[in-house]
Amino acid sequence: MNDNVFPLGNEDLLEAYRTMKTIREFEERLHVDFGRGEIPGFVHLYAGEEAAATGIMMHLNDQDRIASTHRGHGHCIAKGVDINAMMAEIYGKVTGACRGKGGSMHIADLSKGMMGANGILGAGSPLACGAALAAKTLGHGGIGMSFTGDGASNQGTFLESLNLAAIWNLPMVFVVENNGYAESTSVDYATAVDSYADRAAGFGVPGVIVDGTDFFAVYEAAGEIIRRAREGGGPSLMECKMVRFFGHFEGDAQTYRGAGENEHNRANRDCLKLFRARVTEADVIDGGDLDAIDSEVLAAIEQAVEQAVAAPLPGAADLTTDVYVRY
Amino acid sequence: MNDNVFPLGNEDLLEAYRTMKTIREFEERLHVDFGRGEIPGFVHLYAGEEAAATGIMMHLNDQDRIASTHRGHGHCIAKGVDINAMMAEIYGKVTGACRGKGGSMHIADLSKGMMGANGILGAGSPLACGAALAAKTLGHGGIGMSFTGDGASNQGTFLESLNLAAIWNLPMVFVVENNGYAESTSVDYATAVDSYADRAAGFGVPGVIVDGTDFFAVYEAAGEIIRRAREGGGPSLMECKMVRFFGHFEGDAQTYRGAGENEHNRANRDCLKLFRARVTEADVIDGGDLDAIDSEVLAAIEQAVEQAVAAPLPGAADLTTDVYVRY
Amino acid sequence: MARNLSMKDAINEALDQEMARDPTVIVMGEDIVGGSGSPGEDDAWGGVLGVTKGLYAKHGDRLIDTPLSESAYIGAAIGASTCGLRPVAELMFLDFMGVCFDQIFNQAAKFRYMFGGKAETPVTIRAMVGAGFRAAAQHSQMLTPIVTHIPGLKVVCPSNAYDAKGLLIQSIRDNDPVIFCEHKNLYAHESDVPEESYTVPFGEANIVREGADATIVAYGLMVHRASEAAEALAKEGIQCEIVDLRTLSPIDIDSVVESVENTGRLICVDEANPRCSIAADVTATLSQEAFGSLKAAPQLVTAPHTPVPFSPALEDLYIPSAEHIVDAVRKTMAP
Amino acid sequence: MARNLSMKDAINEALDQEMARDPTVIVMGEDIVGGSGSPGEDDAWGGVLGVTKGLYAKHGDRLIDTPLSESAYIGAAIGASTCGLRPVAELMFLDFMGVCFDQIFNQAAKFRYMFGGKAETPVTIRAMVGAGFRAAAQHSQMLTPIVTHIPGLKVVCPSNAYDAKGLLIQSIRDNDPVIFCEHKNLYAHESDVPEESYTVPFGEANIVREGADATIVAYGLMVHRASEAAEALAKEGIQCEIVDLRTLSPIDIDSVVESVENTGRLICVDEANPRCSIAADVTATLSQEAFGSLKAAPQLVTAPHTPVPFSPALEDLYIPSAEHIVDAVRKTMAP
Ligand SMILES: Cc1ncc(C[n+]2csc(CCOP(=O)(O)OP(=O)(O)O)c2C)c(N)n1
Ligand SMILES: Cc1ncc(C[n+]2csc(CCOP(=O)(O)OP(=O)(O)O)c2C)c(N)n1
Ligand SMILES: [Mg+2]
Ligand SMILES: [Mg+2]
Repeated sequence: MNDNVFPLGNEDLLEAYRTMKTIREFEERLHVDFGRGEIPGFVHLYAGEEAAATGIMMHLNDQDRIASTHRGHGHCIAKGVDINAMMAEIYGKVTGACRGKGGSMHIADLSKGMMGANGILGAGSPLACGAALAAKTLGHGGIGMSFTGDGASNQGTFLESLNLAAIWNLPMVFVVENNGYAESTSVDYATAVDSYADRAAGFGVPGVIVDGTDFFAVYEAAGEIIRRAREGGGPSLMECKMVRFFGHFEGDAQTYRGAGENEHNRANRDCLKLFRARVTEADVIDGGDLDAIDSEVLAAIEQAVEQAVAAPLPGAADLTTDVYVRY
Repeated sequence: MNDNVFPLGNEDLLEAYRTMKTIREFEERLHVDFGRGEIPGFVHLYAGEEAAATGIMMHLNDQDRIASTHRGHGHCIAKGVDINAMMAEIYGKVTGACRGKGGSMHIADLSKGMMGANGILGAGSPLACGAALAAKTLGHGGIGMSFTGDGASNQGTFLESLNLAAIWNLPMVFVVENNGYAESTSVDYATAVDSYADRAAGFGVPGVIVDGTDFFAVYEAAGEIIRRAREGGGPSLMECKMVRFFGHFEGDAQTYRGAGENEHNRANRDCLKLFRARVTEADVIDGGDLDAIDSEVLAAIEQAVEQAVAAPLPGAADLTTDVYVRY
Repeated sequence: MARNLSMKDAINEALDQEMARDPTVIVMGEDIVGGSGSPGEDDAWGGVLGVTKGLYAKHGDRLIDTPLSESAYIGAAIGASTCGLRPVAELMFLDFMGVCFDQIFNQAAKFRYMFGGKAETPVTIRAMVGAGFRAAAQHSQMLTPIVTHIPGLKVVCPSNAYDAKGLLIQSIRDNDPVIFCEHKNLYAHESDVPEESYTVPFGEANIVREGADATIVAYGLMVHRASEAAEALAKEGIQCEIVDLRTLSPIDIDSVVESVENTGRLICVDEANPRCSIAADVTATLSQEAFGSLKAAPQLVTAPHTPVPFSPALEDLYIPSAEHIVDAVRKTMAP
Repeated sequence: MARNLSMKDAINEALDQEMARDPTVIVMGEDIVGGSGSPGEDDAWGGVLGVTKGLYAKHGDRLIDTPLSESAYIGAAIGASTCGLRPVAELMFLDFMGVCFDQIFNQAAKFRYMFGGKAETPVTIRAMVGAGFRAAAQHSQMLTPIVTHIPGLKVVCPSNAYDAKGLLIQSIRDNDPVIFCEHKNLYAHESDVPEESYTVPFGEANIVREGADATIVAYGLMVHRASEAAEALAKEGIQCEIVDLRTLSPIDIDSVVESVENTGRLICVDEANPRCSIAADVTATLSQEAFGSLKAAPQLVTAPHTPVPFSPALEDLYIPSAEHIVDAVRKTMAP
């Protein structure tokens, strides 16, 4: 093995790989189980985008709060939400992270700083600004972070939030996950500019663009803007150019894609493959260690599914609880 | 008299002056009458900002549609709405432009392309995009135009509209009337950037900044972007830096202003004085002709007030009409 | 000629026929064409559930994909409607109205009144409503009471394909703003639908079943639950009359009054949450207008005062069921 | 010690005392300090009608002026409330909720349920409501029915200074999201208000007048119209009981039922538009729950199904008056 030339130690590299792999296998498994009719509702898979959630979230702690999107599984896993609770939630079980009331689009775990996936596009940005405001007011050093897709970044809520974070100098990071599509609509149709980073500049928020399939690029760029936010340097925007491997939601025939697009992405823009190549070719991590993680992850996912399947459904008494703290 | 060195003929210059003066005297009179308790409700005066409405609207015809703001009297007058109908409306009379149902904040005259003043900040921008879309679809060569203040330009509706107009390449003009304040809040507090024109660029909408107290600067800049919009060149934003002479609304003690600020503005940034000086000093227009307009305008306003005061109030039968075309 | 058509296809046909008939009709929304700017097929989606599929091929640029900016494009549709177009804007899920509600309730709804009768706003806003799709709290609501509350709006919610086609054509031709609510769990529901164009007028309820013992008022999916309940009760000899409101604003209260004058019993069924609901609205109006005819306390059958839960196990309990309705009818029959 | 205080001052005092008591209480809104970034006085406005005047001097940076971006700052208040703060966000006029409604009804209202009971959202949204200010269609609405419809929200609307103070303190301490509605035409209304801090609990109506002949249910400004009406009717020997709901969600239906059990007559007064209104809600619930006690058809007294007109001549006709209420009571007394 060579000396570690990366900005993370070996253990962190393995941890990063484990997180990315967990997200990937979680999603691949959901894809299969959804296809079998075992999962109800709208399910949006994060596969292909793992490097972004992982590279960013490695800089965060439980005080830091993120507001996620409809495509939230990756953010949850990277932020430390228990995959058993997630899986049970997606299966609609009472043992789920939200006791079966939220489902895929609403997984939250405030104890981990995960403020919730969100079915309303762009809604998370103001909420995360609130987290940033709370962090600033309470002085605990945490930050707020919101995720929006290339589509959601055209929502007024997101755009207003850029301005709010700028003028209040909030410890806030806006992550734009640009996977090229909002449902079937191309980012080239929905915007007249090349970059969301430039757009942010018009609000006084500095922006940076990174290759979201490159874990290391994400990790380094995120580290800098998160540090700046933490130190009182104000908000930033980070646009991650990335690809999603599956359809918009499960069931999408993806006829809006170019021929061979998915195959090309899987072959050339797979963040996991790229990561593995980088760390093994540099001879820092042994491929066998990664293989071992692969098996562990698969086993963990299998267990999560088994537990979810076996878990009880919520019952009639659960229907009307949890509306208010007290009414 | 010298040769006319201006981009408008003498008649147009006199017309421009008449429009600006009509707005000014309309507002000065409302200020007095409001103070006397004769006018109900919220009244936002446009005095000080006349050069913007006038310099822009001289390029428009009745096919062109504008969506105005809460501070709409100037836009109305410059767009050709009858001042008698406006005054009666503000007095809440059945002879008013909206039969007394709208009041100052909702004056509209679709036959003149005036889509309405608006009590909701930023709401006009999407509506004007709709007018631009209609013009484009029907191919009649008209344009859509929205006005927003420096405050309202932080609303999501306005920001989303920039993007919409850009990607649909609409014949649309966004006018930002930057008078330095949103109610009592300074533009320096509410934004972290110097210019709304830069912000527009982040959406692919070219922007230009003009001195909104300089009729000629407004007239020329507006002419160019309106021509471009009409010819299919897409939307633009024009930011007019300007001053309002009165409080935010009538009754505002203006304690947020710096000492002597109003006096300074009246002395040095009065668009009417500046216009008069320009055209008389160039020896193109005779001061006496302007004086004559002054008297005519005052007489017209006096008449409008007299008619408004004498006009009948709406009655019980009017309360429930005009909700639907047919119900 | 009538064929069996799903509500989804009936809506598609209504749009198609109106676009063919009137060049000022345009249709816009997120992914209603689908694939705009993308390298793949034209018309790749035709709407998130395929309702507008195929229209782009026939009507081209009058179908417009929008960016993810409901305030901007719903507002643009409203603005355009005051300028000579008849836009049909799709708000995908009515649950999304929170990001563009101002354009709907302070702009479209109020123009005519605020401008003293001098504006017409012939815009139709199509949106999916209702639960049962396992789409959870933000994609499953029945927000009809909120839009019905607003003066200036018209609110439509068909229960079947025939009504959907006729009511949508009426909505498009109507000169007032219409919120057209499509229950996502009725898209597949089929009924006989004439090929030719026709309208179903607003403010005329449909008596979908006659009966002398109790009046059940419902709309949308609940009409079918009411029918199941009536079927079950008929076996016991209790004959229910079912009034399908079809439009919630205007509302055909006369038909309800007439029915209650015969039956003396009223059960209002609403998939919405209970507070200030359509069920409450109808019950209150009837209690005031037909008090003398009521032989028993009117009954409300609604969703509980909770958001829509995700888990199918809970969602099935959330949506008013035929059993709930049967119970409510029984209550009105108790001595 | 109690002093005579206006509702405006009572609200100011409630904010002041809660900010002094609890460092996690922050107050934000447009111009609630006023003059931010401006060359003039600090605290130049203290809110558009001066309700928060003077608080900045006492509590400094915990009062935060916002840009004109309701979605962003109302959303931020909501987000912050899940992170250890107790924000009070001012939405100036409730009519503006259209630009930020999603944050209120899909976010704040639903977190707790969607997250399986694992979130608390102790945010208070203060906003002006109601007509009579000659502020026209977009600044005068009584949108209480819309927020009351939404599960997960609490809705408060005080009719006097005493209740305003106690209910606002309760709202701030409450762990659920509260929409606190301040009738702009009651700001100047005075009543006895204790200096010390106190709470008025939610879900407890106030019987502001006792009477055996008819029950008038009202809230906000309408409580005063109801009192005028009751005064007039008392002269004819008709004794009305007036139930001031104080909070619309939760709602104290038990008190209304109890009252109607005594009087047998119900008149619901609501400044809101009629469809799916609070008046309809209460009438429907009572018709179901207390049908046997009703001696006459319940009566609804509401604004008409129109936007709020500008002209004072029309606005005065729009707002339910004491005469309307008297007429409605008379209808319930007719043989
Ligand atoms: C306010 C709102 N509008 C529309 C939708 C429907 N919708 C869900 S996902 C989606 C596309 C999102 O695209 P993007 O933001 O790029 O995220 P991605 O799905 O690519 O991760 C749309 C239009 C929604 N959920 N919320
Ligand atoms: C959506 C909305 N938020 C807030 C208000 C209250 N309000 C009315 S005017 C105003 C300030 C407007 O400032 P600006 O846009 O700069 O226009 P100006 O008054 O300076 O012309 C505010 C906050 C409103 N009418 N609508
Ligand atoms: Mg995307
Ligand atoms: Mg301004």
